[in-house]
Amino acid sequence: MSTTEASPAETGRETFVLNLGPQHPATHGVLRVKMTMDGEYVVRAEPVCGYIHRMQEKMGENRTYAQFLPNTSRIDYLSALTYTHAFVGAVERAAKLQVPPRGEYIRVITSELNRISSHLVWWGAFLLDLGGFTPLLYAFDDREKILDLLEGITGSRLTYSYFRIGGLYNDVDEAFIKGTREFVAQMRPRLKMYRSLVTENIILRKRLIGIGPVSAEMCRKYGATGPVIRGSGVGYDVRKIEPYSAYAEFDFVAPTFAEGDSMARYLVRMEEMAQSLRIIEQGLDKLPAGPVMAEKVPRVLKLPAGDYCYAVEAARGRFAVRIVSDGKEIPYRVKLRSPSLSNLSLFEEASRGMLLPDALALMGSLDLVIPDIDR
Amino acid sequence: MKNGLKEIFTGFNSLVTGMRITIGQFFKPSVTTQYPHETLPIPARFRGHIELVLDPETGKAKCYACKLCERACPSDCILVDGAKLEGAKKKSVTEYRLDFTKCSLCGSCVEACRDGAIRFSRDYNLAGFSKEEFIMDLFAKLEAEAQAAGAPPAAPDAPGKPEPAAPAPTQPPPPAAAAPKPEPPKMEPAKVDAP
Amino acid sequence: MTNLLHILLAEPFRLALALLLIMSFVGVNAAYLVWVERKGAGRFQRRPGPTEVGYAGLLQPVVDAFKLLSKQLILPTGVDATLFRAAPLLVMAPALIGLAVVPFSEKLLGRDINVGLLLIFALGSINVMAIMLGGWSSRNKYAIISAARVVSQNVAYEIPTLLVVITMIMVTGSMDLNEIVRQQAGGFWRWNLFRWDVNPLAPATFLIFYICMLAETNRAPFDMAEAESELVAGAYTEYSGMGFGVFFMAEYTNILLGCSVATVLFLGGWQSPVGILPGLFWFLAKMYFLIFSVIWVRWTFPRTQFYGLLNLSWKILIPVSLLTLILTGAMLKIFSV
Amino acid sequence: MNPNLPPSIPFQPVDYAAKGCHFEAVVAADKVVEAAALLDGAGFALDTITGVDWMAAGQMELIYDFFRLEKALRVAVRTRIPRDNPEIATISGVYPGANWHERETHDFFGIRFAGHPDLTPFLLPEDATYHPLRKDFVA
Repeated sequence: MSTTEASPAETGRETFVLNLGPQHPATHGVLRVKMTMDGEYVVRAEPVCGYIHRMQEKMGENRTYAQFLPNTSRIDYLSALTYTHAFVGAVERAAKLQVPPRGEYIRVITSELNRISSHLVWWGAFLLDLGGFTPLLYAFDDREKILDLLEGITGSRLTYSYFRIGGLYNDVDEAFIKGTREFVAQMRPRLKMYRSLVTENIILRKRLIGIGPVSAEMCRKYGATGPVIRGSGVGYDVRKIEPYSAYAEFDFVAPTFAEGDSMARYLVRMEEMAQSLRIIEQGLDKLPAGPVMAEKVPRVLKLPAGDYCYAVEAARGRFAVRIVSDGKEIPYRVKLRSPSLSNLSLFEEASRGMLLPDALALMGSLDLVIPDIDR
Repeated sequence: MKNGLKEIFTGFNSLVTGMRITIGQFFKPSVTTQYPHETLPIPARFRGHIELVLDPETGKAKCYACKLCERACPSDCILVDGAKLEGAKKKSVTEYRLDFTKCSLCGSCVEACRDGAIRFSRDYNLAGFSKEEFIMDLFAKLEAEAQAAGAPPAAPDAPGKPEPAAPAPTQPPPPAAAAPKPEPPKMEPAKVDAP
Repeated sequence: MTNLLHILLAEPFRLALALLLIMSFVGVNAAYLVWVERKGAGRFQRRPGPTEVGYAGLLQPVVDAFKLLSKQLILPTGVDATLFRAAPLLVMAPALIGLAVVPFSEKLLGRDINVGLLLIFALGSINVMAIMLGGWSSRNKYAIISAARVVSQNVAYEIPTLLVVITMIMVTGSMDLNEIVRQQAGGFWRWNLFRWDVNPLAPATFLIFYICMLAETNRAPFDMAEAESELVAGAYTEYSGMGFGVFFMAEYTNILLGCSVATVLFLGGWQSPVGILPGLFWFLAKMYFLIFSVIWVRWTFPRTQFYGLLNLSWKILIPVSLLTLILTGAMLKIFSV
Repeated sequence: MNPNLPPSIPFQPVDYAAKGCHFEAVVAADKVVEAAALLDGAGFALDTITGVDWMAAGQMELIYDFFRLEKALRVAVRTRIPRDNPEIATISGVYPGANWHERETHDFFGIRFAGHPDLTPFLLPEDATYHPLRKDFVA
């Protein structure tokens, strides 16, 4: 924090403040980073958040559980389904609702599709940070296929609101299943292509290997999760550690790389896409028949007083919802624990002393979604 | 030294591979759709803004102003009013306003509706010059549609008659060129008693 | 009539005419290279690129030029007005002068001087200083960082470029561009690119020259100076309208010049590899192929870090180019004496 | 009692399936830093800090969530402080990641974290003087 900041008087060097954002190409949204620079070296980088704060938690206290549901798609708009999953999971846990297996399987399949689409956006945007424009459009081409699939079943391309308390908005159709199988078949060679085009590229490797090291200990202290901590050698994945929904029935690995540098985080996400494809394939193979909605979901839902947590592995890490209920129709308190906030909070410490382009590469490798931080 | 040379070789090779991939893509057809010259099909479950459904038997709105949608709406953007007409068993809708400026297209209203009296429209080219244009009088719109469709008489011979005004949500969309979007009806700013 | 032509083709009219032609060529060229770049980028990214203005967007450069011309030239508060205004001109001028000595065909060249190569590389460095001035005078932090980067980048590529050029001068024994081209007559195996007999590492020499040219023209993957994801637009951040437009034109003109020099030095200039079609055609074909490859490179790779370029330069390019220099010297000594 | 938990904190098991948490401890407000330090020593990561305004009881509740990285073990440390003078010691010295969570809680509830390095508004506008998640907050 401020104590470690080297003052110009100590070093005999003059610093200046460089404002990155709130409107800056590297911040992907309205994040502002107040950078104290010594030439191109970052002396201190202080993220300033809140530019698109919407007080989602207060909105949660003003509407019924079902009415809050659309909001959950709008926190991290890139992995909307996983966020909805956490919220409906918490409510179902409190209301003791049992989602039918088909519903859970479809939740897993769509969440994983969503994870791939989120990682694709990250991949493209990250490469954009690093000055490569073309991968972004290749990624969007593939993501478009996912959005088409999800739009086909949910009716929306980004803010899906597909999960319902007790199940799903509606069942998937044959077109979705067929389309998803086709997508999985198409995506595998694309991932290979991405690897030869970008991952193995010497320029990219030189820019990422050894840059922005984040230790496992730092992740723990800051509560960083998701690909950030898995890139630091800790295999923490909510899907594995606290299996929710139907994840326990799937065979996949949570890819872990020990280096802790930007390349490790990059590789984690690339490998995760391949793993998500595996999960989707298994899900489609094993998709049980039956209803997608739990029976006897009360029209007016009142949760018993108490507090209930539910955590999921969103594309950016652990997303947890804590609902405090006082037995009424509307929640007393909804706490949203966003992964991006914790992941970004280590940026100040991790970026100290880095060169500006490397610091931006580090920031890109954290995969920030600003609405998720600001909520 | 050996490692350095190896790195130079693999590095150079990776660059050549990259360029081979992009030139491969160069000669493939483009994947984009040239909107607005061409449009993509709208999926059957597309969630647009809502609209009232015409009852083909009566030529009137199916909605009987039960206000379930109004209550389900998380953003308070629906205003429904109804009155009991003489001799009718149920109420019928007399006013249905959607404040689209607040609507988040979540679809809770359609889900709440028990009788399929509202559905998602297939309008997506929504643009306007003022906020008031987006306070939609859906009831007036439905009346206008019914008028345009020639105010169908309560046709006894029409069990299989296709819906005249708008395609049913499950049908594929009309070809883009064939159906220029009708001018949205002029609407007065609604007196929505929003908080 | 012939008298008039003689007068017109005599100095200094010839030079004035040449500059006029070059300026119009460069203007049109820059405008349409933007179009090619956008179309090319589109194709690399599987999209059509500009399509709306004119057939296949062919009028897009015209519209863009009008837009840039109609914009206000904003002079931000606190800038050094003289330097700020001079920078775009200083960027543009050396490239234009350099093109005056480039032989587009055997006869079609502004001025046939015997130190053409020296002229181009002597003036080439001005363009770096001009970008630095632009960035420095802008009174903008991004621009100043960019100005510093341009200079540090210069340290990286200038030395290998000159080493390579010296090698080529040793191979050809001339600094006259037209003479260099004349020596490469008689089929593509006679190009300097394939002169194994005097320079066993000739293709590597070409590659080094190509990489340095990319760095010199601030093109991706060496566009750290304008690094749009870090420095917004680098040294050009504060420029508006045609001030920005001139920087843009200068970038393309520099690419044009760089590719021309590469064509002359390595690819036999206007010499036809197969003996048909006029020299001008072959020169332009080779040059535009090189320009296309520059675009191709840009839309394939991410940006390097500036220490990446310095590492590349000092650890690979300079040793290799020194090696070629020594090898070439030795070969010349052994075989041609 | 779970052997992974520091014994000096009064942890009670919670039904995970029903609540989503394994252990919970209610501690006095002045014991929170100590509890955080013990949990830090035991290898827990900080999840989040949740404030709850119990207006009727005249109290503010703070829930500190922690989790283990290598196995399913989530614990919560709860404490209550008076609503009219909400002040508690910061744990940002133990967990630097708590810095932002505490700033956020300060924004929303007006809880002062004594010893916090920088309690300026985090998500709210920089001149904000209101605390929107207090139950008596009127927009």
